[in-house]
Amino acid sequence: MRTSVAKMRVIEGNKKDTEARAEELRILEALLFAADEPLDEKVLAARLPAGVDAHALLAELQKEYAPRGVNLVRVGGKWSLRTAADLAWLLTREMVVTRKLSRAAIETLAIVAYHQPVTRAEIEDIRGVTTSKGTLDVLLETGWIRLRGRRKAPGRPVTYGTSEAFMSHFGLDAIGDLPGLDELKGAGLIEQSLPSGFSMPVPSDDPALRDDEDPLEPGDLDLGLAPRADQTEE
Amino acid sequence: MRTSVAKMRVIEGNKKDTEARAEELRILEALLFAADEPLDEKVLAARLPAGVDAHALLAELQKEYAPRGVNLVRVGGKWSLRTAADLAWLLTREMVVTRKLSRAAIETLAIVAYHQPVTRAEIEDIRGVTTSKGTLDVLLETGWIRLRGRRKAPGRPVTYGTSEAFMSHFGLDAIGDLPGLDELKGAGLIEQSLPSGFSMPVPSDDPALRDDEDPLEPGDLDLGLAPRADQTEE
Amino acid sequence: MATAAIKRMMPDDFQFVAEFPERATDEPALVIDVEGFEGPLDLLLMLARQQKVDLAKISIMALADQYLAFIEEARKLRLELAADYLVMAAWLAYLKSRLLLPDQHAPEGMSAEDMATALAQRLRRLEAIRQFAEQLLNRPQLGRQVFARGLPEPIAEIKKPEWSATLYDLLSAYAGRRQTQARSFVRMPKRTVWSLAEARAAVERLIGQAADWCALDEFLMAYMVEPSLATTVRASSFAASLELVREGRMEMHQHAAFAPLYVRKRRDQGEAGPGVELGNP
Repeated sequence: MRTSVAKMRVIEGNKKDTEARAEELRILEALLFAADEPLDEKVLAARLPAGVDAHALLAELQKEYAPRGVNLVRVGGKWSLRTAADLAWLLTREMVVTRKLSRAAIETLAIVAYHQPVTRAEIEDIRGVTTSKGTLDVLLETGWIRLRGRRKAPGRPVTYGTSEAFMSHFGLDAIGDLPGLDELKGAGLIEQSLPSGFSMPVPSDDPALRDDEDPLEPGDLDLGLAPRADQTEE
Repeated sequence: MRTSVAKMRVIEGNKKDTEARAEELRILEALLFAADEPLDEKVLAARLPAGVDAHALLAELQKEYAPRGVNLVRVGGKWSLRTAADLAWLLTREMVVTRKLSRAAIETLAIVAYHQPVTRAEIEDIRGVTTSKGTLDVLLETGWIRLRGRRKAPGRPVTYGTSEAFMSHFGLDAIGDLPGLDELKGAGLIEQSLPSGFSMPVPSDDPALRDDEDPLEPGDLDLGLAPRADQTEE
Repeated sequence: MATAAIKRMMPDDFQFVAEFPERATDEPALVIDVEGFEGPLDLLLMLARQQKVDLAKISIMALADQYLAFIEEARKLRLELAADYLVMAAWLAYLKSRLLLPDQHAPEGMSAEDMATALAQRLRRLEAIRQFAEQLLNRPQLGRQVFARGLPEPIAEIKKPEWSATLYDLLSAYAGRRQTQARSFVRMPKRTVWSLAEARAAVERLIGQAADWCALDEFLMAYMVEPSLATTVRASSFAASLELVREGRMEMHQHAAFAPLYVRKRRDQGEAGPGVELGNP
């Protein structure tokens, strides 16, 4: 009889301990939730019943929150509840902003379309102006042009071509559907009186590399396609 | 053999379900933790995988949080995490001392809550005393009451109602949750001295105007709701 | 005595008692601050509470008496009463008189009982609203008893550009640019001018290979395949030839104006003199 009473007392004691523990965790939780800055262990301890090991309690709360959508983290030696890092995407909203391409970019894009595979120097030659790195970057960002390879020529310049996204954006079935000189003249986009010798290439976006092209090297794509840090602001 | 494989499949399926469920709860949790205002069920559902029953999930999360230091509550039909009310003693030390409302303001607020949409004359009728302009201004400043419209009656008096901020501040889910509302209704004390055709015995904060309300005119809002110059600092 | 009468009207459990400061003063007029009441209805409600009955069963007659007595006391104390307290007093006196007299005819359509009931109803409504206002304020309030997240993490907006361009933009840009370039190409002449240096090199080569007089034009033919180049080739080579003659390294010869020019390397160093001879060799 005595033992059983003793046992009961122990059980009751444990129960009380568990309850007290739960209450202490509740207090920690509420404090951390409502605080508008990370909290010091000392500050937290001051709010807990005397004699409670704040450090151990925090560790327990941290463990409890670890698998959840919100985690208890230490920042600068203080404690704070934060959204789980893997859920950061939830806290961003993507806004689609329609932007117009600059005139330089459109011209460059057209030149890439008609003259591909084409190098930056060749684009500059056709446009008669230097093409800024930014213009090609923007076009790469649109996904409409792509790096094809490298020209077998001094300096081994990168060659550009159009992508499938280009075709689908501009509603082209084949690159050959781009109008030729006569059609452009017919549409009034080019005047009839042009110097003789003016010619337009027949565009081709055959993915197979030409004889004067080398394949890209592994690093090339990283260099050209990774969005630049300063670009997101644009 | 076949049965055991089938069984295993079921178990695996359940496991997947449980995992998915846990992840959905994490997402809800993260969103609610990060938000600085109560969130709509629709907004939450939009962030969850398609086809997830947000309502059921919220109920589950609410149950999970019920014994904790932070609770999931519904305010004004939206969801918000709040510290548990019984831990007020713990947190009030940190509370920002807000200006105490005058008795006149508290009474006026209650009348607006229980009798909305209500005009100033009706408030005065219930209180048996003229309501100073200042009292309504103070309440508009708290953001708890708002101008709703104009009563279709001689003089076209402005009608007042409570706002979402009111619901959120007092932790009410719907206007029907106002304490004692049923008692008031039962005693027939809620009726307003309205033209008989317009009698509406129940308060409503439905933003849709009632039949006896006209919309506000552009100038009305400037007068009542625009933050005053000295208020922006608060 | 007047003070006692007023105090009698305010039982100890009256909740607004606390709002009337206990002033250590013998000025009786200040014991009751009528301003402390929120108008005559508030005062009536306080008086009605003293009846300690359900407001629905309240005796309006008794209430009217109490109110009128209160006003009387206040007047004795020369308290300044707001007009609406007096209006209420007049109305209650009128109501009382009508309640006392059997209602033979209702002049305004509303019987005295109706008026009394309406007043009781108003009192109940005010009482109720006060009670519930208190309950409302006793709810846990945000920022007082319950708290929202102290460190909300705002949702960041990431702008994702969607580029717009039409096929027309593309074609007109291309056509426009190519056209301008083509034009500027012609104007900035690919005007292949045969430089003097080029011409001189060519002429030197010519006299180097040729053993005797040879016609300059014939030799230059090779450089004049392009008709547009004829003039510049002829002019430059003529200028270069003159220079070579002046240097004494070449001889030139033309038998008549506009006749073909003949050139040869100067052979005899001793035979100085003008390198250009006119007439037949």
